[in-house]
Amino acid sequence: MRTITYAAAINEALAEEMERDGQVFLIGEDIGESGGVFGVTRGLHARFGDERVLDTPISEEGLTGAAVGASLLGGRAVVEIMFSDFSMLAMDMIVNQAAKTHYMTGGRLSAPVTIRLVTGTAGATAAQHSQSLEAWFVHAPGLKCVAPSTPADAKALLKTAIRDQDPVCFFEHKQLYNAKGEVPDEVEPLPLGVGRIAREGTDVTLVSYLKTLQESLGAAETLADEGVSVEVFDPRTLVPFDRDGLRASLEKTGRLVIAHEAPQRGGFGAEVAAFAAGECWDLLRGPVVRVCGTNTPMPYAPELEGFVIPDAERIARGVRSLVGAGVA
Amino acid sequence: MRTITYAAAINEALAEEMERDGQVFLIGEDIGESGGVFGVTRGLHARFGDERVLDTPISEEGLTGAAVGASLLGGRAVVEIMFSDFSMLAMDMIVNQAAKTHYMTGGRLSAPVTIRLVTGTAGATAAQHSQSLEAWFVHAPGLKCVAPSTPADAKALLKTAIRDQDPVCFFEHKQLYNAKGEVPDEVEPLPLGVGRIAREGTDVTLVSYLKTLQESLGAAETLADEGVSVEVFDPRTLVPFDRDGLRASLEKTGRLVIAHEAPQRGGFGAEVAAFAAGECWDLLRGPVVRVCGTNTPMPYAPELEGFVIPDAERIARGVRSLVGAGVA
Amino acid sequence: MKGDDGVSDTDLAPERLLRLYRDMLLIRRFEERAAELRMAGLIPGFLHPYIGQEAVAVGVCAALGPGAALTSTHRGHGHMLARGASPARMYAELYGRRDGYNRAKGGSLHMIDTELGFLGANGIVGGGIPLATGAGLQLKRTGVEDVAVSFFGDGATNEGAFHESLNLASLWKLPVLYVCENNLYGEFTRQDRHQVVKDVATRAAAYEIPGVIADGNDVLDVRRVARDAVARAVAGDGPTLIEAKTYRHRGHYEGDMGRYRPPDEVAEWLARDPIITFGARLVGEHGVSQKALDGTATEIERTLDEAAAFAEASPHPDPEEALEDVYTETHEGMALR
Amino acid sequence: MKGDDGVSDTDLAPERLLRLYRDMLLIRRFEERAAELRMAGLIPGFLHPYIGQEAVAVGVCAALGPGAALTSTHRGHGHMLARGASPARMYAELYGRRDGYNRAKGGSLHMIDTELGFLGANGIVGGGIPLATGAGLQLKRTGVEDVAVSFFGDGATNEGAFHESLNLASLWKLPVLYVCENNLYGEFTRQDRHQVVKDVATRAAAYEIPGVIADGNDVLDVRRVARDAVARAVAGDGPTLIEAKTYRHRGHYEGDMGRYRPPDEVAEWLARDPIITFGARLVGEHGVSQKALDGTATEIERTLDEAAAFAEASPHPDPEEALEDVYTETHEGMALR
Ligand SMILES: Cc1ncc(C[n+]2csc(CCOP(=O)(O)OP(=O)(O)O)c2C)c(N)n1
Ligand SMILES: Cc1ncc(C[n+]2csc(CCOP(=O)(O)OP(=O)(O)O)c2C)c(N)n1
Ligand SMILES: [Mg+2]
Ligand SMILES: [Mg+2]
Repeated sequence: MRTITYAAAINEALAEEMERDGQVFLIGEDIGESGGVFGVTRGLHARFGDERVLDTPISEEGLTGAAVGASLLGGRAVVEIMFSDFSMLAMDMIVNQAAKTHYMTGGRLSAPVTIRLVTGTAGATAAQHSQSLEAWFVHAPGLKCVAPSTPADAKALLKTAIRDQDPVCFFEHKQLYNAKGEVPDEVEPLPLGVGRIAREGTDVTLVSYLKTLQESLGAAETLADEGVSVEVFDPRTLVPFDRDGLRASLEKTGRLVIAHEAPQRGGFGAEVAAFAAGECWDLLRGPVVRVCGTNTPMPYAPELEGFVIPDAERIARGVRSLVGAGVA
Repeated sequence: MRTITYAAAINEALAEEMERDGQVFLIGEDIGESGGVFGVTRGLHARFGDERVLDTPISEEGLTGAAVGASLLGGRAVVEIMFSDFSMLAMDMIVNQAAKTHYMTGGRLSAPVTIRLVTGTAGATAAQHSQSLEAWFVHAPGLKCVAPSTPADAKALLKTAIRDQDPVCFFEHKQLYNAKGEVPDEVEPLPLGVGRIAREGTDVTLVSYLKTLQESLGAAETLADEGVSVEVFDPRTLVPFDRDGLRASLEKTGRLVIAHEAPQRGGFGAEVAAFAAGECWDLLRGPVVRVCGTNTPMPYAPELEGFVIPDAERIARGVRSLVGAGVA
Repeated sequence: MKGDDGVSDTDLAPERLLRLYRDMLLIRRFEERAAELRMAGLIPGFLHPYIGQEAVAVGVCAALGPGAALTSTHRGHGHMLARGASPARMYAELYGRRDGYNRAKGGSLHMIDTELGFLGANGIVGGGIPLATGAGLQLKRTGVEDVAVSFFGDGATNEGAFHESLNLASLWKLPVLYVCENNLYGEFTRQDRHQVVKDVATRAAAYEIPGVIADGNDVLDVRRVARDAVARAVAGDGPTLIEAKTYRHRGHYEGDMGRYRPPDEVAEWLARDPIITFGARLVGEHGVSQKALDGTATEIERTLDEAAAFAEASPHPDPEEALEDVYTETHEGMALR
Repeated sequence: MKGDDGVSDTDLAPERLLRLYRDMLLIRRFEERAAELRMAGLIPGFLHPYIGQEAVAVGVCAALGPGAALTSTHRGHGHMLARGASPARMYAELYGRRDGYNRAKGGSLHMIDTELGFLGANGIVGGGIPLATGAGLQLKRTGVEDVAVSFFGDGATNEGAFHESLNLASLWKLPVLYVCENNLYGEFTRQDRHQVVKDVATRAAAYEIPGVIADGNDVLDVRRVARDAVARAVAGDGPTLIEAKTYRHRGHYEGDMGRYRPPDEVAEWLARDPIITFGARLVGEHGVSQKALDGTATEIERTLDEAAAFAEASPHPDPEEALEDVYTETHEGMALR
């Protein structure tokens, strides 16, 4: 076991997969010699060269399309979308093309591309550099969606994503890049669709991922002092989603809170809530509570940003609203 | 009262708004002399000329951006996205630019553009000409989303959309274009956020819109014969959503079914379900049922397409699963 | 690379020339019969006939080896047939049957044949251009001496995808043929109403790559230009933008009467029909007999009779098959809930 | 149109010349001080300094009348200041305060001044280009004889938005100045690693519009080229692509040391500093006294002192203000739930 950052874990996964399979290559803006705006690809250009780490012009549609096209002929492209906000320029290639290739060809072709989307605020990054857009991709059949919250998961799941025969959107939160965690010396790919109990509890199930998972763990800690036992469920992958894992947790707790950074309206939390209200109805003992980003673009000033994004305190309030003070 | 088609109603709304306000103009691909691929703008070029009905090159980002840019200076552009699938090429202009303009300028500027998105299947139109993408736009704060299901609503709400000072996405379903309905001789704009009881009932509330609303009405008819009284609720606008209207209906029925054509996972139905499970919990007497498109791209063959899209029969089954046979 | 046989135009044997004629006529008749089948209610969905442009697809494909990768458009039947696809499986797809190329999931707009390196028609104008660029990148990365080809229309050259792709390909010297079929219209819009340049080839200047014009109604001229571009690409000198000037004889899609086009313009182009003129040249200059041409036509009718019969006999898909093929391996319930 | 005063370069009075100098120096010092304020923890978020490129913004804006509409980039402070914006309200925005141009909601990347026709910086590379095109369309539609201006970098010319917009503007002869500031880099990537063309102006050929090159470090040359383009636009002859060759003295953003640039390249461009060279010309050729230059510098420091003090004194927004301004009139709960 070593303790490394989330960014380092991603870097290692990329390096090891490139080492393992000559078809794996990286493509994106300023990911080469400079190592990327967030330093995630640092050292990879020096190690693997121009042919494996491709710096591109600023043309998201073109570069994503090139990655998808290469993947049709057996290449294993890993795209970096420097800020997930810029994926809007590549939506056609991601959704109309890559996501549907396998389906519309009747299973005869597939586009095994991995798209790394740098997500969330980095602090005062404002409306066009802070978005959490995972819900859009969840709503695009044919894509798989991964949202790791720890360095260990990031490393293991990125390996899975790269090896997966389907297109995978891999969401990385900027504010996690420096977060540290234990990572085994040898990391095996993790299967998709298997969530994780990040903290055990009995009163409420709190579903969360990426940066918000850390806030959720903070909230759980606070609430424990108040006598509320919160089980924190980290789905790790949004598509496929670990329904059984969530159901098992709800069997214990009967209560559900969902927290994420993306705006609440139409966010991934809505899907989780709908799943629970539809398929876990008999388990639920109270309303489903969402503690999410406000339905606003991301503002610039730190105070405003802080109001928009759910933190531990707001999440704790959401849980309290459900269990009432001191419920055990 | 006259009986006209949904397409004619939209055409009239466009013409009347252009007549009313010289700043209103239309922009899109092949909408001019030819009247558009679905004939919705027929006659408008002849009547208003090149300056008011702009045929553009095939460049969705450019043309949408031009519309948004014009709207910043007081123009009232109505964009036609010939198939809503092509909006993926204009997402940056719709979401990163238009939707956020008012917010990120601290309220000093706004982009009052109307974007008509031609939605849903037209029968064997397959994966890139059939999508129902409204959930994406619902998840983009700053946009309003309108989804009219009748000619009268289409006419009234398009007028509202054009006059609205915010950017509005206006979803039109291809298979409704030939649907007929009564439209008053004089149509006033309807306020956004006010739903409509399309059919009264007491056992179940069935939320639906666009083409699926017709299927829902068919299902309600069938179920009535079986002794199940279905209230069909047409929200008309998805953002803002008529929460009070839905709550009032749930107060009567206590049961909720949601049906739409878009894939279920992360669709608008998830948001409605989450709202109900969160804020109408005390009213609910059973699980929230979704009867939506399968989580697949749209296939080509009619049999496959028919399986993917919920029809009256499938919706009826969904309602029955909730109320049990013969529940009154 | 495994290119074509290296034989120059003038040396082409009569049987090779007849083959080009045959391929063009196959496309023509495939499309005409598809239109009839659609009228008869046997084919649902859109059809964008390739009629009039046959010399482009056939001329380009005649310059390619078996390892080339191709992307196409909404008007893709011609490209696919020129590449050697099975008319039977194409009709089966158009009918929406199990034996169709895409197992009834794709239809006209998404047809593929992976064995032919045909990576697909595309419902998105310009959508195939980045994909072909990526295919070229993959060929280059893996040291395969072959080319990728992207077919697209004049209208598509106004899309950002065109610009971004040509910029990438020129920068990286990718082995790609960008083949613009300038048929003077994008849907109902004349070229001069969608771009100022008359020659799309001009746009190559923005990427410092060659922009060459071919007579898109002359299969040999197209072949010649494409061969040069292939040679250049395989030599590592990068992409070429080829503009083939041509015309579609019919409306944009079956059902569109094409009334927005001046009758004399239509007449002028009909007089330059690529198949009729080439047939005449074969007979007049290359010693091919009229009987051979007639025999080719007869053989084609038989092929298409059989193709339609094959399609007709192919089973309809089970509705539940709609749930398959979303992912390469499907997790429980992923498609359904 | 209400253009500038119609005075040609050579006739510019010393006070007008001094004004150009002053505007450039204001930008320079605004940016240098912003960097310090950021280091001191007073400004959060990104800063992309305009230092080194001042002659472009000032030269272009000197050619515009008050009715022009402008869109800008991530590197937008210079454009905004050249247009006459208030440094105080700009600093207040950068500080994230209520009196900021965008009420603390936008920050550096989204700043606007609607009264100046300044439609905004933009966080999306190339994002402002379609918007300026639309502004030009609106001017033309409403018969206003004025221009729209889009500033963007060399890197942005590889985006589809650039291509689609120039195609539209050329087709419709829109009164737009497309001003590419070619500073040789997009982020850490040299121009020759992102496009083959050396002169971005070459790309004008794809739209049959003029592509002209200006010395982007010479404010008078920029002004001259921009004046010609304005005249052309207002005469109804359509857009111009202007390429201003220039250089950014610093890294891409504050914090980037710019080490990917060869030291002699940096040195060469620093020697061509647009402000120092212009100051020397003013003194040497135009009879402006060194004292006048010094006085300008002093006045600028005072202005910026006051601007920073204004920002410092401006109240922080209330957190709940985050819920305002999503819509022009907000429906109950729309922002919250
Ligand atoms: C992105 C996108 N925009 C618009 C359309 C609708 N459309 C289909 S074909 C076509 C015209 C294409 O013109 P061109 O590229 O010249 O090809 P042609 O049809 O002439 O072969 C249009 C606008 C589309 N399919 N995709
Ligand atoms: C669509 C998009 N892609 C990438 C970025 C990240 N980014 C910000 S500035 C920049 C470089 C822009 O280069 P250029 O256009 O030459 O402008 P310059 O920074 O040199 O002024 C990049 C890649 C972005 N903001 N938007
Ligand atoms: Mg065409
Ligand atoms: Mg630059």
